[in-house]
Amino acid sequence: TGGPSEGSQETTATTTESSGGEETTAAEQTTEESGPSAYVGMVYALGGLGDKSFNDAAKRGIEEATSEFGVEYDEAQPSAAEEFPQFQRRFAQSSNPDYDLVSCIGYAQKSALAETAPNFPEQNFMIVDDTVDEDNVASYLFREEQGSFQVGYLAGLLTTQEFSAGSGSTTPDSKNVGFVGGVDAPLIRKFQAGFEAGVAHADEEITVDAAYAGSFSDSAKGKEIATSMYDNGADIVYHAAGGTGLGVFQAAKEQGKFAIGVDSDQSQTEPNYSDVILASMVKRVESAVYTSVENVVNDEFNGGTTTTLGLEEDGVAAVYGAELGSEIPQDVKDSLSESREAIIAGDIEIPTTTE
Amino acid sequence: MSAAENAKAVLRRLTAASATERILISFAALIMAVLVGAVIILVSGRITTCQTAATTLFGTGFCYDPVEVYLVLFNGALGEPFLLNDPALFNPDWNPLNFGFALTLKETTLLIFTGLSVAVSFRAGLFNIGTQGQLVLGGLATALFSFFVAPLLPSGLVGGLILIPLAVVIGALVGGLYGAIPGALKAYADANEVITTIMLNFIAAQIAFVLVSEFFGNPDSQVVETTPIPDWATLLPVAFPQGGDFSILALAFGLALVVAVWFLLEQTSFGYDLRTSGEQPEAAEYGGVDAKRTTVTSMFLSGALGGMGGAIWVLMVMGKWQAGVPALGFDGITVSILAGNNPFGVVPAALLFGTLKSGSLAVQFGTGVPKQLVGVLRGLIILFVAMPEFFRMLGSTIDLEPDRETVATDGGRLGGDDE
Amino acid sequence: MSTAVHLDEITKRFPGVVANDDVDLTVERGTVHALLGENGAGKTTLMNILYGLYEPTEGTVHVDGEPRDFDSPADAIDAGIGMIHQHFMLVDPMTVAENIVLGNEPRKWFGTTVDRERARQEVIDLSNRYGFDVNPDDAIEDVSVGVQQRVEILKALYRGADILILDEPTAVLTPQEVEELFRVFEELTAQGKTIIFISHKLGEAMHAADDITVLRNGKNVGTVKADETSNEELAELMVGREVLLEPKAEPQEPGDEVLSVQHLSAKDNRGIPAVSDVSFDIREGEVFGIAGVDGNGQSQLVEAITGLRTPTEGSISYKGGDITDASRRSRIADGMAYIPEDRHERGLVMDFDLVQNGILGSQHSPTFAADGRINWSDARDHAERIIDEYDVRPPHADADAESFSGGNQQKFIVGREFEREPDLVVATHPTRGVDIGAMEFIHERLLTLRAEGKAVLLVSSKLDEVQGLSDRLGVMHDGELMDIVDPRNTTEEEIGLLMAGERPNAAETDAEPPVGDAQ
Amino acid sequence: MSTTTIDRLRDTELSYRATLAGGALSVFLLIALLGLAFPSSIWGNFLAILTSRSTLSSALRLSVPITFAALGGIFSEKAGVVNIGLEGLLIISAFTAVITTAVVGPEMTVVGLPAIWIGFFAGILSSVLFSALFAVVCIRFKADQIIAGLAVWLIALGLAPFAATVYYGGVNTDNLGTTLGTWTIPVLSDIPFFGAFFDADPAVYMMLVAVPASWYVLNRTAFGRHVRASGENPKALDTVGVDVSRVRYAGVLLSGFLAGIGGSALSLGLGQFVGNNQTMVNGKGFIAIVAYLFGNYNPIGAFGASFLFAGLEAAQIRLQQVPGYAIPDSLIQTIPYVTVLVILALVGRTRIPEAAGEHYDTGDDNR
Ligand SMILES: Nc1ncnc2c1ncn2[C@@H]1O[C@H](COP(=O)(O)OP(=O)(O)OP(=O)(O)O)[C@@H](O)[C@H]1O
Ligand SMILES: Nc1ncnc2c1ncn2[C@@H]1O[C@H](COP(=O)(O)OP(=O)(O)OP(=O)(O)O)[C@@H](O)[C@H]1O
Ligand SMILES: [Mg+2]
Ligand SMILES: [Mg+2]
Repeated sequence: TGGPSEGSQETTATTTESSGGEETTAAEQTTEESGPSAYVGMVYALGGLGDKSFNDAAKRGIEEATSEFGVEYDEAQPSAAEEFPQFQRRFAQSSNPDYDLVSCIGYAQKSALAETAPNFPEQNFMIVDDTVDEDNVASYLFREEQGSFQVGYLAGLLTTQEFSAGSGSTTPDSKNVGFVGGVDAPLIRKFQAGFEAGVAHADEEITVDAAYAGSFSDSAKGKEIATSMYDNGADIVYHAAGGTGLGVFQAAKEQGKFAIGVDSDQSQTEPNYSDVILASMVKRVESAVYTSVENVVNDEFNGGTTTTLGLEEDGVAAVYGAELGSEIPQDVKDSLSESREAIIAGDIEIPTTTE
Repeated sequence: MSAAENAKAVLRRLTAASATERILISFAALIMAVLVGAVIILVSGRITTCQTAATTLFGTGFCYDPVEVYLVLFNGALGEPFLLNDPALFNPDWNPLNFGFALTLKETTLLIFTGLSVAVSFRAGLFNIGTQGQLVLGGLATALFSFFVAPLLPSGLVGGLILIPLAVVIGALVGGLYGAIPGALKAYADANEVITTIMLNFIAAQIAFVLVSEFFGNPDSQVVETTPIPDWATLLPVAFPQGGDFSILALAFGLALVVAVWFLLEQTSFGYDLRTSGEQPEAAEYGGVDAKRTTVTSMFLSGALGGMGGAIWVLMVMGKWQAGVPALGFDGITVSILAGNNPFGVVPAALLFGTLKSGSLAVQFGTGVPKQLVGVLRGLIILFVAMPEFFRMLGSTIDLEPDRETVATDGGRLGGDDE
Repeated sequence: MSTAVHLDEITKRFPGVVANDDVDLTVERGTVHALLGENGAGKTTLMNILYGLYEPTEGTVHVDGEPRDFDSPADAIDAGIGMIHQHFMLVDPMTVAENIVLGNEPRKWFGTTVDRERARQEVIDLSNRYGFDVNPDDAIEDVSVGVQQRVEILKALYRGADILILDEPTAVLTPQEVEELFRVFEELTAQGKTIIFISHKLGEAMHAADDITVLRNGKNVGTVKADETSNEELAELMVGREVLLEPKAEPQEPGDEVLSVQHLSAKDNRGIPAVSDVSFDIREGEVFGIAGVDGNGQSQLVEAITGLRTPTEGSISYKGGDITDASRRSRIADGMAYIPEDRHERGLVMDFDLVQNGILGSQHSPTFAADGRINWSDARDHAERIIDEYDVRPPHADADAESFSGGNQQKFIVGREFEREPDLVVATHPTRGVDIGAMEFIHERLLTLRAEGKAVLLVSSKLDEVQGLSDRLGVMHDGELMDIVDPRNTTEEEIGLLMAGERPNAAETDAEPPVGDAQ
Repeated sequence: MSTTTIDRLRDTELSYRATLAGGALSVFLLIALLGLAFPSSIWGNFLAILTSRSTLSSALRLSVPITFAALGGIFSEKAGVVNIGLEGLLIISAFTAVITTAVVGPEMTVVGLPAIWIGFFAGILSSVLFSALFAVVCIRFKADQIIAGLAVWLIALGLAPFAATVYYGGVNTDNLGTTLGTWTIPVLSDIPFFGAFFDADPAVYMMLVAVPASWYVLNRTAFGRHVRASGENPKALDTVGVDVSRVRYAGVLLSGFLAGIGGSALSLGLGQFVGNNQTMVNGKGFIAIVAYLFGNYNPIGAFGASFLFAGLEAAQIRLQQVPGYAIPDSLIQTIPYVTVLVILALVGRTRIPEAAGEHYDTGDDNR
């Protein structure tokens, strides 16, 4: 039952979720008397909304800002790299409304933004996952290797012991875990490197099977890869593959093994799989988005700076699964707390590239 | 035959003339596609949800208004010359050299190259699905060549004048050679070019990816891309706004190529050979055409045009090669089909699809209708273009059929087959 | 005797053409009835109407005295009519038995499955009953035309046909096969079947038919008893004037050697040897004829000579130079004209107009294309000249080749090739499917070229044609040149035997293996 | 022509199959030999991958959509209609299957049928409807089949992500949280290696039934004969009183039906439709065309070819995980395509049905 819902004024102007559908330009169609505190243009990464990790996290950020500061936003989901500059530019040059901030989600927008930003010196931009050296761009980076180390350590500790929870269980005699990457890019290698280091921190003998799907949206491939890893004796697979990762959860569920989510707390964004998601390496893209909007609203836009968010800033973290977290043995959790402190203290060196 | 009969015959031949008919059918196809598209817009306007109805028909509210969608599409592609919700109608700030229009012309320019590439092979009877792969590798060659040679040349206009033409030639050469592979496989191993070109598209994408990610990548980038070419060695926008990625020079070059390809096909012996082997390979061989060589040459030519498309994409749009090359080669197939494989037809066909593509972003922004709508429209246009019979039937019910005179039984027929 | 078929005032109009104009036709049961007429006279159309493929614009079809209204061939089949088309309607990759039962397959297992054993058996029974020699398991593409024709007849009989229509059944057969076919006719009529066959050959009609009906311009111009008429009467009925029936080449002294073929062998498209060790030569002012049943290597021989096929062995020299490996293009440039056997496939580009078709083969010649650019106005003049001189109708150079009738297409090809001012003309089946008027014209032109001192290689399956026009005549069988004879002093029967692979001097041919089922 | 001619023809046909089968077998033997000789080398790994049950079951799973689309393509093209739109049929059925399940509610059952199976049949239905459109356009309106097929592909490629965006706000659908699951046959599934055949997706079983069934229909039933005749010489069929258009419609609809199974199985095996770029179908329809040409229009051959591609893909995924193995993944991903090219270059053309791609007209415009 779609169509227009005239007269039902209880739906606030900025509520974009309604019965089964989303209206992408709701913000534009209803202008409230008071007017919003700011307009934000969101340009998402390839893979689009609905990945239940990266892009959806960014969307959560802007929604939080919306309810907190009364900003309004429009969004664009590019389907190819060539569309990045076009969307960035559309937001930047628009005068109706005049956007106060354009958020560029994902490293793939870097080169486009490096061209767009100098052309619109009056426009504020922010980018997540890479840096653009312009006065009107605020860059946000994450220490993914730190969070990945944590979930790697968790996986390493659990794979060698008898553990079963929800729909999954480990096979303590096989000493391997898996890593599924989206596209083989330096950023994703960073996840892999951190993960491998964390696993090794638990037990040097555990091997990590690693493979790349070549895409952030090929969940069928993700499922095949993860299945092959589980078949090979892995009992926990960590993915840094956006939408591709959904296939990893699927495989885990079918095989009765565990998976570790990424970017968002995926035991919550993917409740169907909360019985196999041990933990997630959250990367608080939402806080990057939220903070940047907050800065704009407060006239404190930090253009030209780079903000790096790690474990210490709570920009990345290993969060336990909503359903399985309580079953993870306390000593394992204690070990993770220790390693977290050690990383923050600089006692553990984590590589950012695989050799 | 009396004079009157003669005149009648000429008229009849004119109405049956394939060029006129083609244009009529293309227009009719466009209109039909727009109508069906409108229905789809209305239906999806009932599925989605919104606060206020965009339009109301038969007492039912719809979230999307098809008329508005098409107006916004067209308006957006031209860079908003009209103020749709304003009685003033014309936008006083409108400048023809604007971003939206640049986007349209950028797409048009690229599609001219790939459309020509496909048209040449189709005219030679070769179903070249491989323009995409030829474009990918041609573009990569251009990007690498420019990057490595640029430091050896004086920067600035002089360097650009030397480097850009050379880079385009390199792109053409690589695209041509890659196109010649399925040509040779067809000629000498009798391998179906539809299969081989599909396979070679996959292979080209992967090889280019590996080359760039393993050897020639930009070390400063997370993305699989080459290091950017210096600005002086790219096709910079002359009058159009920076960032619209459109260079009038590239369009002029494309149009010149249209004339050149037309001349080659229609006016030269080689073109005759090519068309003959396309229409009827047996007859071509009979007429002294070396079918194998013509197959390889035509595929080379087609690949070279595709490669040039890649070169222009690199030099005009990206300034580097980047993984995830847009599907310009596949779009070239639709352009060529709409153009009836005629080089001159490629220009309006490319303009149409260019308009659709650039307008699609405006549609998404202005109306909330997902931009994938344009993909549907494109398919519908091709579908209707494929069935001229449908329009003939429509036409004959409103009696557009020329009345035929009765001739003696051995008088043959006029006006070509009516298939 | 009762009437099997009566066509009553049949008229059939196509857009722009009246193919049949108020035609009456009566065929008695148990007789053989021949339909004669020029190309486009409406014979095929009339029979298609009887077979339910076309609906008559006006008029009624009566079968066994009853008016019938056929909506489709299925209705005609139900009424006991079977038709064997000019172009066989067989599915090449399927077997003989599969083709015969197509559409009426015997079934088993509740109709789900074709009962192949029963189908085979029924086919064997049927062919035994009529004394046909076919192997049910051969694929159609592997058997000779003669066998294919028998399969077509069996197909009709399998469906219970009482009335058989055959469209130009003898066009592709050897004299022996033709005899065999007529023997089958007798067998069939003896069993009460009725036969209607279409022909261009007067002699055949008089020999095999009881009655003969002649169509001209879509009208029935007369039905005569076969034993009460003459060649001359029939020819005049067909054309509406007197015609020269037998071409005659007056003896003439040949000049220098133009073409010499030595020990030539070649394979066909499937890689099977098709020409073996053929040698002959042709001189200026000489017509060298090649007779033989289609498919005995003539096509491959001609293709090797004209540069469309690479010989496996042997050599070809032309005007004193070796051209064995020369390209097709260079041979054309060197004055070799070629009327191909298949005008639809090779001779014309069907979607090109006559202006473009007029320069096929000359597209690189300096006459039409200096510096690689084609001079289209010269090309147009050229096409119009051919149209004019060779009486191509209608005279529209801008019309697509496809829109012309077969005969007019052929005239255009002949014109184009003769106008090359060739030194050698290779003409294969130059009059196939062409009506008597056009045939006469083409023969005349060939003889004019000969008189001008050109060399002519003439390949035809029409014996009277090659016999009448040639100065010397080679007969081919199974890829071999059986013999070269003097056509003026050799009888049709002797040539027929050579065509069938039998050398008059048996002692020499003992080594030859039996010919298998080619005949 | 003599009987030896026939033998030679059979020989060429045989040699085609023999080359394919022999080639595949000798490559396998070579790997086995090298693998056994140097078990710790890459060849050893390779052999282990090829002989693992995991690879086999993965290959079976991956071959499902390709095989079904290829079977569909065979019926259509054998009947004389070249269906280059298989890719589009896969896309539309994959999408419809998921969205229908979602609308019904993944946990619901309707008259005893779980929602996912309703989605499965809805997917098939959508593909059949699309192919009906294609059939009408090609048969009734005499459209150029290649162009119409491209149009079907383009329309589906636009429509599925479009509808997903309208409904979900993004080109991907939400995850259903449920899949077709696996059917395990007790005892048999415990057999080493080959047990993979008895512990598989329902769609794998369907495929194992559909392949021989298709072969049977084509070669042993009257309908199959009519299909073949309609593609080789429609006039021959018409003149014996069989309606060519009916046969062609049937062939095309059947291709829609089969491709629909493939598409539904693809998306429901995952519980989601992915609409990015080329969508989750990502060229499988085109690979299917290659597969049936490769298999020479024989359903079993087409399955063999699909299985080969799927097997190479499955092996590729596993090869990536072999540590210390330097060849880039993207290069490994080209293996299936390069293989096809090489084999095509060696064995050349397959015989396309004579009348495929041509319209059939009874010749009389009065009817
Ligand atoms: N389907 C058709 N549509 C239009 N005109 C046709 C059609 N079939 C035949 N004709 C025309 O009808 C006339 C009679 O053709 P038909 O094929 O019956 O001649 P025919 O006597 O069999 O000639 P031939 O000896 O060449 O076989 C010709 O002028 C032909 O152009
Ligand atoms: N659809 C049609 N409309 C009009 N005329 C047609 C049609 N189909 C065939 N004809 C005409 O019917 C005649 C016979 O056609 P057919 O295809 O049998 O040619 P052919 O057998 O090569 O010619 P010929 O019988 O002269 O050797 C030709 O004159 C052709 O122009
Ligand atoms: Mg006829
Ligand atoms: Mg004829």
